[in-house]
Amino acid sequence: ELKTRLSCQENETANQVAYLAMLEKEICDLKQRHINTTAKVMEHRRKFSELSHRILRIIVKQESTRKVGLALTIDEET
Amino acid sequence: FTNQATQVNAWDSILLKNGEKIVELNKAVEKVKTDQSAMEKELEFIAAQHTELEESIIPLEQELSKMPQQI
Amino acid sequence: FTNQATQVNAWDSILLKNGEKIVELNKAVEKVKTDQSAMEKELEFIAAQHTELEESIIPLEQELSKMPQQI
Repeated sequence: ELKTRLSCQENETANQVAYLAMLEKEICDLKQRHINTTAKVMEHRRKFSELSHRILRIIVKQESTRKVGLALTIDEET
Repeated sequence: FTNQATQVNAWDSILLKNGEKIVELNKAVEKVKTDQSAMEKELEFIAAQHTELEESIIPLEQELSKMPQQI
Repeated sequence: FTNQATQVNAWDSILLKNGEKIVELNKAVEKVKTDQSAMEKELEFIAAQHTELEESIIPLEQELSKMPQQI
């Protein structure tokens, strides 16, 4: 009876070892995915600041253009 | 013999406990995987939004680049 | 008997290693979870910033759509 239990335990241990190895690999994959995600986030931050900068340039330019436009209208009226 | 039986019982209890811990660990890993996938989707969404935003900025820039020459 | 003792020791060491592995993997999962939470916050931040930026170009687009009529 002890022998049967021992062989059962042996099987279970082998299963656990295999399962743990699988989990370890999955965690390793997750770490890699996280690294990739972090890189993408960095890229988004860069892209975001580029877009903000471009929008700011548009706002500044539009603002000055609008003022010129207004001045001209008044000029034309008088 | 009794000693051996005690030993086998002890192992049983260790195996059982480890088994439970592995099940829990597996659940945690599955949860992390699901969350990771959700974040990856979100990142794709953000990338799409950026492209969209950029596409709407380009005509504005083009229009404005013409302006000073018109005045 | 010596052989059996060696067997018992080997067995014990495997069980011990498994236990250690479980602890190690648990820590690794916790670390991944922490990293993930930080990333989620970052994504929320990016999304909020994005909405703000998107809203800032709406008046620009409206203004520019009026311009050709002014000239």
